[in-house]
Amino acid sequence: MALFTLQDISVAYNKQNILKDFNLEIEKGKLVSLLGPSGCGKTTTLRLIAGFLQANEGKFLFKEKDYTKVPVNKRNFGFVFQNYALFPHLSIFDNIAFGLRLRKNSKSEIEKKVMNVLEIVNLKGFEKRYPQELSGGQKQRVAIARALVIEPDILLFDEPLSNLDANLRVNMRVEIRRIQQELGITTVYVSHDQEECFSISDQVAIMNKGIIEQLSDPATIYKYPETKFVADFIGFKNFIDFDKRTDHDGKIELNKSGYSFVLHKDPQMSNSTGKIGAIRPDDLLIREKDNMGAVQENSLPGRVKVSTYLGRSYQYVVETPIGDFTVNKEMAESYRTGQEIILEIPRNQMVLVD
Amino acid sequence: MALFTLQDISVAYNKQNILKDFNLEIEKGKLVSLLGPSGCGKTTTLRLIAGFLQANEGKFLFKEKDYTKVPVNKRNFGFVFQNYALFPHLSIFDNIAFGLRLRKNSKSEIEKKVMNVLEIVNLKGFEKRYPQELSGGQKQRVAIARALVIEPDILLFDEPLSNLDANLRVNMRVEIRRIQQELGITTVYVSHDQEECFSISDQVAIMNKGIIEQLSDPATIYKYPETKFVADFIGFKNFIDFDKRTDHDGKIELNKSGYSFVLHKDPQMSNSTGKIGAIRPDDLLIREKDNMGAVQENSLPGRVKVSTYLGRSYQYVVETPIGDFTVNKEMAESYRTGQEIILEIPRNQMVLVD
Amino acid sequence: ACSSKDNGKEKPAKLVVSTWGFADDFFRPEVYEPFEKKHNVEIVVDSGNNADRLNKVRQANSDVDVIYLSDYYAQQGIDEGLFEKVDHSKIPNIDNIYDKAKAPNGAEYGPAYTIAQFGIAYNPDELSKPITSWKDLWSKDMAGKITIPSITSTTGPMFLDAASKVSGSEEFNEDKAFDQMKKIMPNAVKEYGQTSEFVNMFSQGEIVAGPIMEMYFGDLQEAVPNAKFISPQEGGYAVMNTVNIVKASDQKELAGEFMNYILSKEVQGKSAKAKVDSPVNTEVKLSETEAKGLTYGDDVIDSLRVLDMKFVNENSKQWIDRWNRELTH
Amino acid sequence: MKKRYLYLLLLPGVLFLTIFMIIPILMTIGTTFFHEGGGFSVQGYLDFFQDRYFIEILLTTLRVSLFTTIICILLGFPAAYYISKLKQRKKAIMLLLTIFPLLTSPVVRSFSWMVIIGKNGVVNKLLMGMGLIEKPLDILYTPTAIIIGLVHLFLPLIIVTLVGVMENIETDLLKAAESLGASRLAVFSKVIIPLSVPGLVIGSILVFIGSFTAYTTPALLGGKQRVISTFLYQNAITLNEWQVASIVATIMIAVTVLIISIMNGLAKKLNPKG
Amino acid sequence: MQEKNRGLALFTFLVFLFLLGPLLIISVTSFEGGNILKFPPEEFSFRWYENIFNVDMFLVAFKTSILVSLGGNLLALLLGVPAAYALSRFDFKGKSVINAFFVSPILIPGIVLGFAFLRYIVGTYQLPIYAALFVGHTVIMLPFIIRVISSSLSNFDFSIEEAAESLGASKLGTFFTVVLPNIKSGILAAVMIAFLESFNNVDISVYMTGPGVSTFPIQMLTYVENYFDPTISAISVLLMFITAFFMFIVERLMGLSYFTKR
Ligand SMILES: Nc1ncnc2c1ncn2[C@@H]1O[C@H](COP(=O)(O)OP(=O)(O)OP(=O)(O)O)[C@@H](O)[C@H]1O
Ligand SMILES: Nc1ncnc2c1ncn2[C@@H]1O[C@H](COP(=O)(O)OP(=O)(O)OP(=O)(O)O)[C@@H](O)[C@H]1O
Ligand SMILES: NCCCCNCCCN
Ligand SMILES: [Mg+2]
Ligand SMILES: [Mg+2]
Repeated sequence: MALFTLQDISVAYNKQNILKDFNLEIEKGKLVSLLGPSGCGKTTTLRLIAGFLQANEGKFLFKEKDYTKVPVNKRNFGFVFQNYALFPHLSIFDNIAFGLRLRKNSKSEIEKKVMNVLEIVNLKGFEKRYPQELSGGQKQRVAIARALVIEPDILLFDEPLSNLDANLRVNMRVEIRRIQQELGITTVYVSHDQEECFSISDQVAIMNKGIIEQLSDPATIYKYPETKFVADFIGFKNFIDFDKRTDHDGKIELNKSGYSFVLHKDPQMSNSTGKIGAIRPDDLLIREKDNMGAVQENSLPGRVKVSTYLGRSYQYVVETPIGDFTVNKEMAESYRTGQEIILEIPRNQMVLVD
Repeated sequence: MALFTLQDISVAYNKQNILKDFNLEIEKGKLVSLLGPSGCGKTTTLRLIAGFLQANEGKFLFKEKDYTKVPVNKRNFGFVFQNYALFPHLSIFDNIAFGLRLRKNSKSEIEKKVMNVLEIVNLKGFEKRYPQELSGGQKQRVAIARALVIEPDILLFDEPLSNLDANLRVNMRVEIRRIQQELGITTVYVSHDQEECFSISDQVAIMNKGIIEQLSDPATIYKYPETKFVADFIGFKNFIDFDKRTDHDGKIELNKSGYSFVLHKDPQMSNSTGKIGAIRPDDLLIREKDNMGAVQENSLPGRVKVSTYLGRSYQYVVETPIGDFTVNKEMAESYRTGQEIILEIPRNQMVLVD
Repeated sequence: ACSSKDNGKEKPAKLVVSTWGFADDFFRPEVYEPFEKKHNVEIVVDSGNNADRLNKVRQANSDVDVIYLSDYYAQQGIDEGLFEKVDHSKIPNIDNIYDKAKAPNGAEYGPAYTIAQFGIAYNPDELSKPITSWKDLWSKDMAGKITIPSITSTTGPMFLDAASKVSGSEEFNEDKAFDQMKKIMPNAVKEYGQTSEFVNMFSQGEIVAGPIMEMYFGDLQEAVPNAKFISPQEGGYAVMNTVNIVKASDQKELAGEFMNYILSKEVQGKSAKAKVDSPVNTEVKLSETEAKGLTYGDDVIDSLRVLDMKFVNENSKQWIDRWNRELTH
Repeated sequence: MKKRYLYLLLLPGVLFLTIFMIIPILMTIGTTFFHEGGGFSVQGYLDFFQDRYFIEILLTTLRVSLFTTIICILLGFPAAYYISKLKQRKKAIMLLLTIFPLLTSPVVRSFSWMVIIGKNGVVNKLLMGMGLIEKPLDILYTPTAIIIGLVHLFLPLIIVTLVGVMENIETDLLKAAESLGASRLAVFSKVIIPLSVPGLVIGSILVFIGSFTAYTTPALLGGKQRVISTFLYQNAITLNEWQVASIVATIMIAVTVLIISIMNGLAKKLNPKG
Repeated sequence: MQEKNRGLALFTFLVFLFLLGPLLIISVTSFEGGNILKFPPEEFSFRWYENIFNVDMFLVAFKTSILVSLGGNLLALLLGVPAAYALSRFDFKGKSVINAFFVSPILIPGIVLGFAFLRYIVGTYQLPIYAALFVGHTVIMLPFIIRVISSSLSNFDFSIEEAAESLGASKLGTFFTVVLPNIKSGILAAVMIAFLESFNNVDISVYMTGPGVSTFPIQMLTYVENYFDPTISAISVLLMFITAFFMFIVERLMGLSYFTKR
């Protein structure tokens, strides 16, 4: 049963629709991420749930009660702001204790809880400082601590880790997830970091221009994007707009400009009727041109146009008769710009989207 | 020749040293990233270069001239702020045009340049809005545009992309790099995103508690971290504090609690004398336990303790006789929690650090 | 007050007159301009209340030549040696004014150019019987219905003297006066510092009676047409406004001329007819309507009591102190 | 560098005030510590503090000023907050309306209060008309009337000052507080008030000092009750007793300094970073 | 405004009723036909408005007051804005002392301040009366300018100042282009309060007026000491109109938003 529901919500600023007919249902104890391009309405959705914003249309239900007009402070939802919004006049301790004091916790309880959460966000020893005396990442952690400590019914995170380094980010997200699960706090999480979203979430909603394009568990989204937008967004950088699609038993045959490709027909993909093929740079195979005249099945001749170092791997832009492809390849073998190569699309790595 | 140099810089807040004997030299046209944990002094370094902050000790040289006391506005350095710092009373257009107007550009020139940079940051059509009417990511892009448009001598970026989604992030970083290289603008770039730093930089400086632990080109840092801190920071999550190290011709033998390991001796690694082994989760190999009694060379028996889905791969925490290891493995085969497995450290993937 | 002689061309001399700023629209055309023409002098006015203007003269850096003050403040200036002695023989018009007006602060100093009566005004519609005496203000019926002048205002000491009278003492008796004052305090809603307060309170019905100068009675009638002004049977008081020449003046001759001029029948008549000031020049004759609202006629003037300002000035500090301590709680 | 700017910015003001105010005032106050003969003495002050009458009017004045200040804050703060949240145009109009009363002469203003709270005033007529009271209430010519008049006089000051401060409070901070469970009242008391402290302090100081030294309003609306400025005025203007006046003034200054430091102390508690 | 603010709106309305109600009464009394300030009025006329212009000293004093209040305001801004800025922007030793120093003119009872001015500025320094008036008014305006502006700077985000500097704006340029526009209403508040403080001032002006030089409120006081007619009501109404008209002009030229932060 859904803990809360956004029903046919529309929100507009200056008559411009930001969210339209927006629907979202979240079950108790789940963590749902909102993922989408800048300006697509993620923050707006969070603010709506928090009650900072009134929808022009639609309803917000919480525990099946109409919460549309319940004031913010009656909601007991924690919010972690994109720009921290720490109280400049309060010390770190008092910032975090703010909600507890309003809840009339005893002094010793407050002390204990604040210290505990400071430990979690790795800021022990900072309690006497003021927000102005912290670095960006430190502020962000205080903002998280402040929302966590009140053990809210719903936790709303707006890019809570955007200013942290990779290590801290991983630690923090593990902590957030742990606390969230331990306390069973239903959570909506906005982040632009896909790995973060995937690793932390029970469900991921991919948003685009004020609507949810796909809402599924991370593995499904990762593997089976349903639209071109979603595919593109989660890293299927290469698209082939096939001329023809022929469904066979267990496999699909696809054609483009005389080249033909074969795909495994995955049971989960069976609904898809699209004929745009999408594949990740990591999943494309690249190999030196073998001097055979003909190109094998699912393969294309190509030439390295650009090569970029990415740390873990090299990224190549490869020119082929049916368009440019981006390919990532672990460092070991490196190709020169201009080099002729063969590009292969593995049978089970391409998805078809609308 | 260095375009600018930080010489023996010390900075302190309330008598607490933030930077100490800090040295950094950057060549003209280069892009150098500062990478380091939250609170290590990255922003402080940028502010120092920009001139917002006066060092307690040390010198700042620009084009070999002492710039230590040159006022901010005489420096012609662009700064992209971590918290954007947009002018709330000016429209987006005027925010971006601000620097151009000071440079007495003609009206038509300003119009052209602003529109051009708006195009680059993907915000055409927003020029009449005010900062309060933008999403976090949109604000961030305006901040970037504002700094770029004046074609500064040095560009200073403080986590300029932290609030953008992955796609936009990649696009923006490519744009930043392109403009930076086209115009030959020397750039210092702070980000907590390693991939971003590695892909965009000529050199990466890894900072820790106010000092630079290692400054090299991205590939070197990636492959040959020199200290345990750097190794840990860039993803060598697994450390083995070996009991014994024996250097042979072309290889190194290492022992820990009765298990022995052999490493290729890489020429670039020859200076290292450390006996802490470091290896990335991605580089560890994991396989089902073959029912052979003895364990092979460079291998360890282990048991899956935790398993996490990461989108692209699964992450396992593996318990072994010499400690826990974190291992990433592409999805294909997945191991159950509790399963007995074999862990292998490939000969050429481990580095030795101090 | 110095005549400036720049530009070669001789500019008219300047005479600075310090006055209340009352009826400027009358004085300028009717009084100052004729004098200016006749003596080729420019009259510059410094306006303000008695205390403020006197203070500026005290600080000795004002250009004032002639100063109008009530007798109470004039006495202070005299005691502090701020004013020039006046040779009455050089002011021939002095001979034509009431004796009372000739030397309110002693024969060596400036005369009063006008005398006003301090009496009682009341609203008969709100009272069961008419007021005839200072004593009536002490009546129980008056509880919370009157105002009295503040001790620091010009008429304050006069009212204190009236209290002494009411107490039954023939001569002024300070202790009795204050005891009597204590008895009137329940009747007074407040003390007034400016006559405008009296007028406002009266017209809004906050008070129904109180001691006030006759020259303001016309204003009271505007608000309360049935209002009555009476000279109390014990006698009203003479409020005298004086002119003096400032010691630091460098235009003493001209100042003397001016003093004589404003006592002239011509000027006195004009200001009486304009109902600006009651005349002191006995040659001025007024019809009954012309005299209405003015303090006019030998009988009236004779009946008025005059306080010895020297005595007042010597005691005012103590009176104010006692007033504050004994009456204002 | 920073130092140089600092001096450059502060120096003109400091010099100006020193020459045209501090020196004249110090010389004036200085005279209160000397006998007529010339020796140093604090006798003048001792006399004052042994005088029950003086202490009493000092306390009365303090009471009136404190009440005025508190009422101004209670009325002005919420109103300022409301105004600061309005859209630009409405806000500008409200600010304008706020300052209008300051343009009226104190004399007419007190006349209008007489019309409102006087014996035959609007309030009494209304209350008697409704049968709530039999006899008119005595408000005019009491300390209450002084307070009403002073509040009317100084409320605009505090509103205008507070709006200036409140405008710069980020709205996200208020939202953050709400999301942590703060009611409107709690947001008000725990976030808005502390962040408005700088404006509140200066506003209260202006009101307090204004009330403490006010002359015309107590003189016109108050009854027989003396306030300290009446006392000062009598000595200075009527009696030309500048020595006494300067002593009273010095005491008034000392009292205000004391009150201000208490207020500043309270402010530090509310917002240590203000 | 949302409904939750209704209580606050009502409260504000009542506060404004309190502030403006008396003004209504004053306005009504100004049209009284008789010679006495009265409420409720009995006849209707404009004669007291005409009267204002017939009284010479009002016109002269009004000009003096405007000149002194505006000029003094300008000087106070020149001296005070830099100081206010320094006091909010920088932390330095002795800041609280300097703060106290700048408010000191309002700590001193006006009569005493005026007297001290008369003795030393007019007396010892021998400044002409006009100049003394000007200086004295600047002194009393300065604390308002400094304190009101620095309190409005207290929540100011100074990082935008750094942004402007990094874009090439000089310190002064930064101040004018990014600081000032964001504290406009604070400045406006300061200017208004200071102006009114000076324009309405009696205690100080009373000592610093002399032959031919007087200020408007002094003339008004002088007037009410001698007349009881509604002229000052009419003056008050007229002043309000002048203010409203001035604001209207500004609104026409630059929009009312000129007075507030965006
Ligand atoms: N005004 C201040 N007073 C005291 N300490 C400060 C102040 N500003 C920064 N610090 C401290 O200085 C250290 C370095 O801060 P800096 O902002 O340079 O960190 P950073 O590397 O940019 O971190 P992040 O990635 O979190 O932004 C931090 O520990 C911070 O707490
Ligand atoms: N006050 C406002 N007035 C007008 N438009 C606004 C306002 N606030 C937000 N918007 C617009 O609404 C859209 C959605 O904004 P929102 O903040 O929800 O985006 P977001 O998904 O959180 O983006 P980001 O990842 O960049 O933070 C954006 O296009 C933004 O420009
Ligand atoms: N704050 C002092 C106001 C001075 C007003 N003068 C009143 C004159 C009374 N005679
Ligand atoms: Mg957002
Ligand atoms: Mg930082």
